[in-house]
Amino acid sequence: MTVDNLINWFPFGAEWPVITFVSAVLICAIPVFLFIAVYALVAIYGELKISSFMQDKVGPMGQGVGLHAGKWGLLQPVADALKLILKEDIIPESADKKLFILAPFVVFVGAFITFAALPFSQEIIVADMNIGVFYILAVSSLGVIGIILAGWSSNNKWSLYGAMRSAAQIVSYEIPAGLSIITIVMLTGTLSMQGIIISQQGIIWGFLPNWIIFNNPFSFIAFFIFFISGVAECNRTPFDIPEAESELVAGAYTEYSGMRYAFFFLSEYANMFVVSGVAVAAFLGGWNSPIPGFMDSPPWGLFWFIGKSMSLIFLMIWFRWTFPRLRVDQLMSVCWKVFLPVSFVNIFGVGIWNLLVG
Amino acid sequence: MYKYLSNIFEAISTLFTGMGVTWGHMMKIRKENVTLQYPEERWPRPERDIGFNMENYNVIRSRLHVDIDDCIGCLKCERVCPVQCIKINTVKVETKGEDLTDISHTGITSNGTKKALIVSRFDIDMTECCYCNLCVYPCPEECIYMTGGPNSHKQPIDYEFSQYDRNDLIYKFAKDVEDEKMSKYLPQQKQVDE
Amino acid sequence: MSEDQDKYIAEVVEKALRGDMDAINNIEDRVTRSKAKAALIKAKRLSKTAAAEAAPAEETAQTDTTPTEKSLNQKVAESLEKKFSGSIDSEDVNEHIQLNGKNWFEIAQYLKDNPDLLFDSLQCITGFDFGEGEALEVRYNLHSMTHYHAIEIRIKTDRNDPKVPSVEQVWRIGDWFERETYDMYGIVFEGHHNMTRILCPEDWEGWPLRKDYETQETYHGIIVPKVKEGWE
Amino acid sequence: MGIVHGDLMTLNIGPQHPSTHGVLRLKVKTDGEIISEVEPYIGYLHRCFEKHCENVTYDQVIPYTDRCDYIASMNNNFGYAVAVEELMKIKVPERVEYIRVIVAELNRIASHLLALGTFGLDVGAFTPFLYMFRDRERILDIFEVLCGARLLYNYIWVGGVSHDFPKEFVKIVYSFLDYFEPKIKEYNEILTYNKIFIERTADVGVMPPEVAISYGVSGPNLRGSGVQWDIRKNETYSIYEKFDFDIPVGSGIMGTVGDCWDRYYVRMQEMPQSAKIIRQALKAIPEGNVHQALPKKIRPPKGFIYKRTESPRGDLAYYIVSDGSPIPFRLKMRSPAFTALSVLGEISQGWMMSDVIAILGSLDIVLGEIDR
Repeated sequence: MTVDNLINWFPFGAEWPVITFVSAVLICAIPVFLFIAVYALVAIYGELKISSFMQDKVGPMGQGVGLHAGKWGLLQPVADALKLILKEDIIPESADKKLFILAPFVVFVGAFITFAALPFSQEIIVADMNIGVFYILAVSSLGVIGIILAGWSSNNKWSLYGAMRSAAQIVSYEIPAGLSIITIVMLTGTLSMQGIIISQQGIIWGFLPNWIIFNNPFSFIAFFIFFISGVAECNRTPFDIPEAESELVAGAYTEYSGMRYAFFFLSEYANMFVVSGVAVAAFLGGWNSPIPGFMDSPPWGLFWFIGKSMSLIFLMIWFRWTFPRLRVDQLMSVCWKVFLPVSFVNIFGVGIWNLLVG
Repeated sequence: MYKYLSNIFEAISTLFTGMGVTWGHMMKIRKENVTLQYPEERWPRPERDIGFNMENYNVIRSRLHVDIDDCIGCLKCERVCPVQCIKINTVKVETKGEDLTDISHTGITSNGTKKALIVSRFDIDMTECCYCNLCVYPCPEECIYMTGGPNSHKQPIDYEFSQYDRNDLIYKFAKDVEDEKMSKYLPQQKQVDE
Repeated sequence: MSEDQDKYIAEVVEKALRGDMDAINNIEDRVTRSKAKAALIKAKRLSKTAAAEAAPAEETAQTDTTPTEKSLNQKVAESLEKKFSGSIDSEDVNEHIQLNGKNWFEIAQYLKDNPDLLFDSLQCITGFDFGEGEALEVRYNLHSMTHYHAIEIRIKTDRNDPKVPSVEQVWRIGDWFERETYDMYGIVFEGHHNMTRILCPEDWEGWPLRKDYETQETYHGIIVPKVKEGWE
Repeated sequence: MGIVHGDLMTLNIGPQHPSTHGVLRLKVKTDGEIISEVEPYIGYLHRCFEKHCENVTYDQVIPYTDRCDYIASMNNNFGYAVAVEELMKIKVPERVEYIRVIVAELNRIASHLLALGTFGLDVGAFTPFLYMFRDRERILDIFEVLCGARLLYNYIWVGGVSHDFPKEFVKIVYSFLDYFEPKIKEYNEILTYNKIFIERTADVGVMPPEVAISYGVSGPNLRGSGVQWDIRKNETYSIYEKFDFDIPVGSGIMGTVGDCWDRYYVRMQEMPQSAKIIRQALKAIPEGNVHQALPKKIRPPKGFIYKRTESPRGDLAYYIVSDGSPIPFRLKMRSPAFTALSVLGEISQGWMMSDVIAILGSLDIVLGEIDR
């Protein structure tokens, strides 16, 4: 379901190229948006429930009378979303109104356009670019501009703190994330997401699926570096210093409420999916079945991809509800003193490995 | 270099230990959850025995209740209250220990004390009450007490005594008597007669 | 029976007058107890002046039982008298040392640094008001974390112009304790770097813990409530 | 490399802020993330407890003491009762003393659990906070069985306690202790030895013993600085001399003596010690009438007293002056959290924004007690 296919498929493509292009993009974008919305509800529900279970609670439950949140609180995220949409939209008087309004959309767009290069299954991908990995790395850091806008335009010291921290953090963690992706590119020799996944078909070491994470010890480490950097890019605990509710109230989002806050929320969850999706595609075989040949047809590809991504999201939730938060300088030192050197060692190691084994 | 690596190793191992703890809790959630689904379940939890029975409680500080028929109007509770949230007015009655049916006044308490006073007003402002339980102890007739707990047979516990209006939280325990009927017993009336 | 009762009551009342109220309170029978109390009140009324004199005597008797503290107080007083003569106001140093506050800062430093005393911890500063029209007092409870001993020092000051030297440079906690005392009693600690109210708002009127304090009527347009409406 | 000096930014932390443990305002001057000056502004919760006390009788003061340190009301009641009893020279029955020690130590555990949990929350760990709250709830349940209240007990009275133990109470406490003691290992696993937690707290906010003493800091904060000072041992009151327990002091295992981690760990180690005291007390508790020594009218003789007791936060002292009437002439409460907060400005200079929150959390303040 790539955009290119759609454009080719339209009969009047040659006459009205603009209309064709826009409609092709819209046809792809609307399902993706719906997917994000539905996925966010599921993820919020999952977060509520998993965090509750980890904390010896039962989470949202709806038994008995009145306006309860459905069986097992299934309607809780819907209720949350409705509440956020219906709430009064407050813009502080001293805020920079235009930027204040713009910020949540910039953040969301940053997360949203990344989905264009996520390979959901053999066929379902919006645009199978030959520079897919590069594209994702490039656009995923767009969100930080939105956070800086939000922080600056709120005209609030907490927001500004949050924004500055966020900028420093996301920009720094781009580097180890990018460097660990480079190891993939070295191993597979392609920048296309589908290409990377296709190269992971089959079996390695006799019994393991031929996923890059199992390919060699360096790629195994690279996965963790990428994933943890991804967690940091999503501003999730233990790297949630831009939000840091015990220090900065709500960081960059302090002054936001209602719908606009919901957009930040949505983009946080969308970002989580992006990070997990890229990690799955790059290291965990994408839409390939964990048992090669078993349930490996295209419809199952979608299941495997989302399933694997969700398990990584579960891991993020698990992190969040277990760990304390790092301090901003420690966050930086973890990035620059641990992840960065290890990534370089990884690149070097993968190169050697390719030379000797591969 | 050794310190650097051992530091990383220590970090990873302790973080995994922590994750193990939360995982363990998540797996045992059915047995170990502590949530009380409030409107349906109430304290003490019905289905789980954690060692507390209603009979076991010394007292539950929930809401003050007055058995007005037993009140002899001694004002001990009013005097002992640290926040002055109890207000009692009494009227002296000539016929000590006799029932006055027109203002539904009982002459003898359940302990057998003959009442010499009509309690014309007994207000407790629960918005100010500090739940210190101090008014309960001096009461000679044991007519003011906290509901629930060991007193459940007298007055069941009131879990949600919330009101929409603040004034509704001023509980008036005295018998609601028309002024006309009451005026017969008021001292001013007598003075006029004399 | 009644004779016995009378005798018993007299006995108990005597006990109660000596301070043992339990004797009366432990009487089982209500009637006897109330009679005893009535007798006690009568007895007290008769010997009101005598009882008032008896009370301080009791206090001194109490301190006599703790000889170590007494010796410490006297030791401190002696050494202060030697070093800063004329600074001690009262001869009686059994319970506390009454200073006149002239060179309190130097004395404080001496108390903290003297190796025999080493009062390195200022436990508490209590403001005190003797009543309307009388003096104010500041009471310092000092403690030594090395020798584990404690003394109490009192400094009287004038009600209309209350001033006491500040000791915040000696014990850092003096900073906040002195501000609190200033807040509550209006006692100015000379030499304090930031003599402002700490608990009450900056623009609060009056010194709340003085005995002649009267609540202000309104505060920024908010009526400071005195009596609840409809509650007499 | 030179240091770039910019203008300082003034930042108000509070009065409404998630981590000020109440309504506290910190006026912070920051240079980027680095703090150059912290000045606490208190008094938002001020209700003049001391003036109240000058208008109510001695027994009516007790509900007011509850509301000072509302996390450890039992200890507040205890301190007040001990002070007034010493003023009146009342000898309370043995059973009362045991009951008081048991409930006070239970409340110490509850208070420490809250302190540690919220400290974890301040550094961003949410789950340990709820684990500790869960266990604290059980203690509150025990108190509810005992005196009907969960937070503001008014349980320890001058001359006794309000209720004797209900039947099976000893069994309940034993079952709680059996449940609680293994939980400490879990707390350690999830929080104490967590590397991120250690990074956040070790070597941060170091309070040298001289500074601590000069600022009058007491209790676990002082012991965290390595000073062995506990009024239960050093100036024993009630029947604490009968029990065998240790006083943990900070030793700087993870960093420097007197850092946040030490203060945290002292509290963590104190909980098993309290449990130990409770076990000894439960074993030795004698029979008796708890209302035996209750005076009918509390009317202390003329005089004054300065009595210190060890509350979970430190030296809780009452300075009571009696003029022989049933109403205290002057009652001053020396609250340990007041002194603990005053040291914040000194020890948090030069640390980062996040550290100030952590230091504040490690000092374990209760604003009800600071503002009184």
